[in-house]
Amino acid sequence: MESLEAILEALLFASGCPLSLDKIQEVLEGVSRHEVRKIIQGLQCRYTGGGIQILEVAGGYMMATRAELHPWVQKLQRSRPAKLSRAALETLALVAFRQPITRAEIEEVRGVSVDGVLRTLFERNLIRIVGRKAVVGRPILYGTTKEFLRYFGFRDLSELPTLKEIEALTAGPGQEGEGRP
Amino acid sequence: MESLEAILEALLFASGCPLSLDKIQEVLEGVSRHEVRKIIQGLQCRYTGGGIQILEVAGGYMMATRAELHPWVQKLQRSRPAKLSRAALETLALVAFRQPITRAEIEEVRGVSVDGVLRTLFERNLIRIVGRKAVVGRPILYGTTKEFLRYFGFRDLSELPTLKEIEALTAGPGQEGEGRP
Amino acid sequence: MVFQVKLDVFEGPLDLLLHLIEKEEIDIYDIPIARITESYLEYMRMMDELDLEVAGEFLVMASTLLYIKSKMLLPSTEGEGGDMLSAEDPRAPLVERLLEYKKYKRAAAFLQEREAEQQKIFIRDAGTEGPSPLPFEASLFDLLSAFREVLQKSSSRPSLEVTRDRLSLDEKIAELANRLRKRSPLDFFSLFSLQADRGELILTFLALLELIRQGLALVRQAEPFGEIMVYRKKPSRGRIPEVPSKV
Repeated sequence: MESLEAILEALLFASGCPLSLDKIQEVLEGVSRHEVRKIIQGLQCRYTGGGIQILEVAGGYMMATRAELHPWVQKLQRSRPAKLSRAALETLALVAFRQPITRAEIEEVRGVSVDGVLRTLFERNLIRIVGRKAVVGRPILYGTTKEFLRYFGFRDLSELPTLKEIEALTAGPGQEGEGRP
Repeated sequence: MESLEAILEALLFASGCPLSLDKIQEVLEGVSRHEVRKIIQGLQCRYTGGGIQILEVAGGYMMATRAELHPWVQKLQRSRPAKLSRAALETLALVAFRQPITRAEIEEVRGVSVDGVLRTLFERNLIRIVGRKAVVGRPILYGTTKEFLRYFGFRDLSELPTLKEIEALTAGPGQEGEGRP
Repeated sequence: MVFQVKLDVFEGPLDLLLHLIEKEEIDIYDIPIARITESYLEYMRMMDELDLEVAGEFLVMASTLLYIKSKMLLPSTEGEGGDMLSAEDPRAPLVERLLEYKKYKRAAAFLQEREAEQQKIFIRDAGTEGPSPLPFEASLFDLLSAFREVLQKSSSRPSLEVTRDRLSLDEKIAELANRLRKRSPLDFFSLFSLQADRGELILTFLALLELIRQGLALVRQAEPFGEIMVYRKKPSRGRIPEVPSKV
C-alpha cells in the first residue's frame, strides 16, 4: 500500500488547478477531511525551504514554485525559444515555398498585412532580402536563410517537402487508414 | 541568495518538458554541469519514497509522478492521449530502428500502405522529416523526434535496444530459431 | 476450421501469414505452401462473406502464394532433381520478407510495452490553455515603435483631405472598447486605418493608451518583437484598476 502522503503529493503535482478537499476525498475514498488536512500540513513542512510550496488558495490546495524564485522561473520561460506564431509560420511557409516573393504577393495570399510578421521573421533571422523584382516600384524580394534550414532541420532547400507532400501528411480526412482489412 | 537546489527544484517543477543540462546552465549562469548533476542527484534522493520522481529522459530532466501511483492520479486527470494502434506502433518501430527511412521502405517491410499511419505519427509529433534520400525521386526520409524519446521514456536514441536484443528478450520458448541473417 | 472473427487485427497480408504459420505450428523455413495457401484463401473468403473490404495487398499476396505453389508443383525445371538449393527455393523471398516483418512486429510489441509503462507516469497538467508559451506584455517602447511604423506608412500615402468630423478622444475610447468587446485579441496594426490622417491615427493610439491605463485593455506579444496583440481586459471588480508600470 502506498502512503497517503505520497499519493497526495502526486495528486497535487499532477493537478493543473487547485485541488479541493472534496476532490481529494473523492480520489482517496474514505479518508476524512481532518486527515487530509493533516497530511497536507506534513507535506507543507517537508517542502519548507525548497523551491516548491503547497498553497491553500480559493478552491483548495495547489503546488507552485516559491515566489522568491520567480526571477529564475521567468528566465526559464523567456529563454524558451518562443514558438513561431501561426501567422509567422504561414508567412514563412509562403516565403519558403514561393521564394523569391514580394510582400505584396504574400499579402495577396494571406489577405492581411504581414509587416509585423515579416519583421519577426527578420529578427529571428529566418528570412532575408534576396533582391528586387523587376516590376514597377522594384519591390523587395524575400527568401529564406541558412538559419531557416537549421531551425527546421533541413540540409538544403531541396530537402523541403513539396506542398503536395505536406498536404498528404497533414490534410486528408483525418482517418488513420488502419483497421484493415 | 536562494539555494541552487531550491531554484533547480522550482525549474524542474515549472518546466512542462524535459529540461536539458544546457538549459539549466543557461538559467543558472556559471554553474558547472558537474554541480548541476550533483544537485539533481541530491533532489532525486530527497524525493525517494514520495509521490514524485525526477527522471532523466529525452536529453533532460523531468519531474513526474511515480508509476505505482497511477491508479490514483488517473482518477484525477483528464483522458490520456489514446494509445497508439498496432499499425502505428509497427510503422513507428520501423522509423525508430531503421531511421532515416523512406515511406516506400516502410511499406516494403509492412506489406501495406502507411500513408494514414504516417500522418497520425506526424500529428502526434513522434516522427519528423529528416531529409531526402539521394535516389531517383528524392523521397523524404523520416526519423523520430524528441517527443518520441519522451513518450517512450528513453534518455536518447542510444538507449533503444537493438533488434537483436529485442529478439533475445521476447523470443519465447518453442519459437522457430532464426539462425539466418 | 475455426476462424477468429476479429479479422481486423491483421495489419496486412504478412501479419495474417505469420498468424497462420504460428497457429498451425509451421516451421517458417519449410512452409507447406499448398496448405498455407489454402488457409490464406479460406481467410480471404471469410472476409468476403463478412463483407469486409479486402485490401489490395491481400489479393497481391494471394496471387504470390498461388504463384509459389505452382512453381513448387513443377518438377524442377533446371534438372536438379528434387533437391532444391534454398536460394532457388521459390519460397525463399517470401520467407525473407516474413522474417524481416517479424523483427519489426516484435519491435512494435516492445514499444507498446514501453508505452504502457510510460503512461503510468504523469507530468504536470499545464492547465486547460495547453502548452502555449505565456505571452508577455508588450512594453511602451514596442507600442511606440509599432505606432511609428503606422505613421510612416500613412505619411507615404498621398494625404487625403478628409473632412469628416473627427471623434473626440472619449468617443474614440468608446469605439475602441467596443471593437475589443466584439473581438479580442486584435492585431495592433488592425486598429489603424491607413486611410486615416495623422491626427486620427494619433487619436486612436491615445485611446489605446488610455484603455491600457484604465486596465480595460492589455497589450501582449508572444515573443520579443513579435506581433503585438491587443486583448480586452475585464475591469476588475472592487479593485482600483492598476496602472501598468510600463506605461
